[in-house]
Amino acid sequence: MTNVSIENLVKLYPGRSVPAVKDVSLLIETGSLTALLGPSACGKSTILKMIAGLLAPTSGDIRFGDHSILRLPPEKRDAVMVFQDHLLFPYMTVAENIGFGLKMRRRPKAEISHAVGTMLELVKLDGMATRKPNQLSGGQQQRIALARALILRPKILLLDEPFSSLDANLRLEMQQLLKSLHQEMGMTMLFVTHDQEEAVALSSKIALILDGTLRQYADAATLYGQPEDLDVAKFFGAKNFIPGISSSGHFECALGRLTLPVTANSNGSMLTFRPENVVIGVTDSAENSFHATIESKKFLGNQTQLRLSKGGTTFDASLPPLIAAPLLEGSTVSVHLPRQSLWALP
Amino acid sequence: MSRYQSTELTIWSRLFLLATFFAVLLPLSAHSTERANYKNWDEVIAAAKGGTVNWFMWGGADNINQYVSEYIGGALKQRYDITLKRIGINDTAEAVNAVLGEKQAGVNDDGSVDLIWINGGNFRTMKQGNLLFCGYHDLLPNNQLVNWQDQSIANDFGLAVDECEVPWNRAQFAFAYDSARTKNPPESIPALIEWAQKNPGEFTYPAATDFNGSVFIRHVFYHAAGGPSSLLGDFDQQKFDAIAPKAWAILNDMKPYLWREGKTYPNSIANLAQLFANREVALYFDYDPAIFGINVENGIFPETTRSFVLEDGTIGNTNYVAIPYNSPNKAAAMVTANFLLSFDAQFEKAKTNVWGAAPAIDIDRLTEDQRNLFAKLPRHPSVIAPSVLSAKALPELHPDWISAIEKGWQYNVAK
Amino acid sequence: MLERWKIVLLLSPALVIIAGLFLGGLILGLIGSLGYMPLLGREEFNLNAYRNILASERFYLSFLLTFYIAFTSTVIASLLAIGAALILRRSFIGRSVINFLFQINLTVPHLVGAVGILYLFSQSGFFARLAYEFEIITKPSEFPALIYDPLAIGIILQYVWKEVPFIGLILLANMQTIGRDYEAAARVLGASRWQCFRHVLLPLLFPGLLAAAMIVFAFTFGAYEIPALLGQNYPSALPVLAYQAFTDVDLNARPEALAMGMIIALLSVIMIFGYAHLARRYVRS
Amino acid sequence: MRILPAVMCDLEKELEVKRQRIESGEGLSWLTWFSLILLISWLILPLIPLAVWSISRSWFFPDITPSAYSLRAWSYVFSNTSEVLPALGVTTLIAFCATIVSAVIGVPAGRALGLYQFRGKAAIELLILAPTIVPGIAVALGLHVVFLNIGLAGSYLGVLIVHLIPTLPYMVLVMAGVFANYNPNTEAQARSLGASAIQTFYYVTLPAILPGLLIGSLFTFLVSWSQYILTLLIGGGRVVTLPLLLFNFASAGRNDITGAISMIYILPGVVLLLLGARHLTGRNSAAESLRQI
Repeated sequence: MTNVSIENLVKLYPGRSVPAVKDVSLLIETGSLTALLGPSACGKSTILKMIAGLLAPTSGDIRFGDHSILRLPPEKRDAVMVFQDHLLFPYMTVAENIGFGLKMRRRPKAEISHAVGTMLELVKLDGMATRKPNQLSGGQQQRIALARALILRPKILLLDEPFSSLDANLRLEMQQLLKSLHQEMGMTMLFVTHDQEEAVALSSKIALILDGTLRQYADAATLYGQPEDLDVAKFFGAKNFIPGISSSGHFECALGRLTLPVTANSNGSMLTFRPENVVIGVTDSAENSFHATIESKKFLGNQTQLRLSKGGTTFDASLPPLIAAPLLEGSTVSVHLPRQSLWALP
Repeated sequence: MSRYQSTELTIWSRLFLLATFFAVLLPLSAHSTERANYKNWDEVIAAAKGGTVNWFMWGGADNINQYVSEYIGGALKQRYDITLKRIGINDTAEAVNAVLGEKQAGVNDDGSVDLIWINGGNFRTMKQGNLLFCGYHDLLPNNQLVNWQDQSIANDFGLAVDECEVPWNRAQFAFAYDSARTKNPPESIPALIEWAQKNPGEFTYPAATDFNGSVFIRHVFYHAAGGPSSLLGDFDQQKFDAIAPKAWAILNDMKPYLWREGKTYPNSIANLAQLFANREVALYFDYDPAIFGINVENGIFPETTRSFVLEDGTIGNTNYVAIPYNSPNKAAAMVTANFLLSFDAQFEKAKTNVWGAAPAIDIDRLTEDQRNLFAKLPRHPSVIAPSVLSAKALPELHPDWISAIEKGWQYNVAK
Repeated sequence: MLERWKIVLLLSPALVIIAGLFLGGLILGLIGSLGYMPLLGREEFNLNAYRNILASERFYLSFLLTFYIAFTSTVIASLLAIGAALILRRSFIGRSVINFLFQINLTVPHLVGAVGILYLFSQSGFFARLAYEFEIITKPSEFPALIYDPLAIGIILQYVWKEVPFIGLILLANMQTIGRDYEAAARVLGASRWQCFRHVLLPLLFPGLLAAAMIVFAFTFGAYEIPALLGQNYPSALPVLAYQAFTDVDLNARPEALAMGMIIALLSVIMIFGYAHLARRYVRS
Repeated sequence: MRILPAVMCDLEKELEVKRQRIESGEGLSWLTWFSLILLISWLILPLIPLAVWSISRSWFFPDITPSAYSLRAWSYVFSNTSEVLPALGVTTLIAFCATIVSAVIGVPAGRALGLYQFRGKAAIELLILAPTIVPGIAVALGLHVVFLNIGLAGSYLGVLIVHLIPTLPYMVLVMAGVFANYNPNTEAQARSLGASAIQTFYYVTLPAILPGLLIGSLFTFLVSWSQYILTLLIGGGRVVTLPLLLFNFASAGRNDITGAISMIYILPGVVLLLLGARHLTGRNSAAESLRQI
């Protein structure tokens, strides 16, 4: 098996001044399940299509192992794509759809039908072989699309928002299926999503693409806890941003001089921490503790959100509702920010 | 929406009511060829005033269209307050069929056709089908200009006219060639056969379904019969069987030397004109020699076009106008027919820049001044002199002969 | 219940017209073809007209010729239209102009096209003159017979000329609806360009192509004016034969004309059902 | 968070489609250009000799260009005798009326077929499709006697009515396609906002269906405009339309007059196409509507 590497990929659509993909480099390890995450219209699908050979890059290279595949037509690339709207051929049966790629490769009929049978079992659709796609539900259709691609055992499977048209429950089910298929088949997969939860739930590594640029390529925990910049932090739902200056393991700001974790950026100018990591009412630790006033309190169902202020700077904390119940608006509470929850942004 | 719906429904309920009516109301008696109800010409003119005449005629010649619409139409309007509507058709049979169809549908007094340019088989169909209005000749003042003693006028293709139609034009078959190209055109049927063999692909004739093609075939038939005299009168199967094989043999012998080796024939005389104009063939012929001059004037034929008749003579005929039995404007149609016979109309028609057609009236019955005018009319250099033509005139055959010859040609030569 | 009446109300004017005129015309034609003409005193039904035409060689030749013309024209026009649509769906400089030119003869009546073809392809037409100019031929008869010819090339040329844009536009619209996604999916699944066309685009276009081809076939099978103008005299196309029989001065020919009309209609009806059957086999989005 | 990306997704797709169009426009190969030019020339070519003939006086084989020019054909065509201008009027009037009647009848029918599912719909669609397949001559031969009988033969009204046989189905099918993509809830919305039924039709329904209606009308117009045999059969020569005159002169071999009439005959269609070109090539194109057929 070979790694898939993308090197300095640029895509400028004719008639546009701003490239859709700006100098993206990415190494996708063999057997990994990688997510290309980012808001819509930010160039993720473009990258996928360039790998699949449906679009030609303006510059840069795509390599499978040591070989550039740019000159290969789509059908020769061994990079198969599953599309958002599944694109099952409506005039073919389920079995014909799944066997399509093998038929194009002129494999013997017996081999095709055997492989199709196996795939149908794998995606739990045995018995549906002779149906037409329009007789199936959305989830079933997407499973066939998946099977149609998997049957070819490509070097890399590209999934373009494969589950975004499904409803929430079905999406979870499909994510589960994809994950188990990935584990069973050990195939390299790259999938595009705009849903960070999906990216987090599925993938071992996430590449965050914002405005056509690769902003951070890391595992989910890193992206949550240690974003590289403000945009990444905001994308992953960070709420609290306190300006200040970091110096020798500490951060000077309106909340006081806070101790940073050792891994933190040494020249940060913005402190961030997640509301759920704020500890209220426990004062036994002297480090990173202070008092703050509750400005407002909002019940959100599975949690209660507090808006706290200290010295004119406000920040959010969230608590389990039961614990937050006795806290009153306007009262002062002691606040502790555990060192490991802090992160300084440049 | 509902408004339109209701209109449509009215139309449809009417349609179906009438359809039912038509299905239930069974055969209406065939209409008789009634005699005119008018006592004298003044009554006719009075009845015609303000009327409209739908004249169905072949519409493919702009000069004839112009003569009819502008000259005849203008004069009728001015002199009799009659509106002439010229209705151009491709084939006279369409007009006959229209009257037939009306009779079939029971439209017996409000027909669409008031006048038809007609002769030959179409006249026979109408006369025998009682589709004509007859017996009004004595009412027409200009009828006296017609020489009814002339058998080629009193009989239309061998069938007695019987006051069922009025002559208005005469035509005689003639050949045309381009004198710049063809030096010695063949002036008899044997010469033509020989000429065709020497000039393969340069001669053809329209299929028998065409009026002019049919008349060429008749010339061959006359030749095979040694002249028309034995063919006149009613159809005789024995005579036909004796002559026909000779005629078919002549035509079949000629076939390999014809245009496209005789594998196909032009559909119409207009196609032959095209072939001649574009030098695909060297000879052209027409039942109306005036057309040669007209085509030269229109730039269709070269100016070096000249014409000739066959030594043994060529077939001539008279064109008539007839009034269908169900014409709603019989008086106006009679006035039109009468006007067509007038000196003015015949003289205008004879002018080479108008039509150049031969008169249907007897020139000798005109005044001396009028005779002189006719005598002084210039002749188009491409059109053979009327005197030569009339000297070589041959009679037409009875329509039964013609249809037998046409069918025989289809079966023995065309395939 | 209310909705049902609404539908009936909305549909009835169109149905009254179509059922009345169209079905009415067909039924009357059928009755006439069976020789029932009460006003002429014929009140019996018989199959004489059918017997007569089915016994005549001319009818069979006409039928075969007409079928051949319609079939050949439809196939050639469809193939060219597919090619044209494949090019025209791509974007290129000057596409809108080319598109306009492509559509222009949709508005040109058949008759005008027929005359134009006549002037181009007859043995003394424009191309024959060009051939003479380049000394390929020395006289018109050496130019191949393309008009009034036994193979009806002139007629087929005219139909192809007229129908390529018609089918082409239908295919273009279909392609627009289908989009390129299916083809992209097929390409990444390993289909070559040709396989992609053969196994994906063509089947997706098939219902539209079938419908368009059927309209064209039926039209060319039933058209009168083109074979009347460009056709040879024997055998003639079926509609020409029918019209000639209908306008024959012998009224006995009328039932035969109507019978030929019925045969033309019957073939069309067979085609409609064939189409409905074929179309049902394909999924229509 | 859930709704926004979905909307964005559509936007992205839309952008993507546009991009792809541009993307694939990296030009055509010379071979493709060549075949395209060949095809287009072939489509335009037959019209050229017609134009030249109309101003030629004599043009014999083997001349590539006429040896003499003249405007005689045009002066004949514009003269009173030729009746070309009245025929132009009659042809236009019949085509126009056929279009209006087809629209007034076809729009409701198209609405019923496009918006509702009901029993027997397939049969009704088949019935409406049938006249586009069954040649008019087969029907008109049968209608002829009845039309004669009720005085419709040879009348403008009769010709107009038979023209509905081929035109109405086109309109209904095009409108069925238009209504299949139409959301009738907008009408309910308009009514709830206080619009009367007529106001609703005028301000809501009509603007929504107008592009399709125009395309349907264009086709209907052209179908009637080109009609020869139905006019000849039912008009009986008394309803003189341009194709009848054209056929007369074409079969009589008068190429100059045929050319001039042809020029007049194709003009309105080309003008209509020019006016409608935007709709024809646009997103809701004619072809799009034709697809429904």
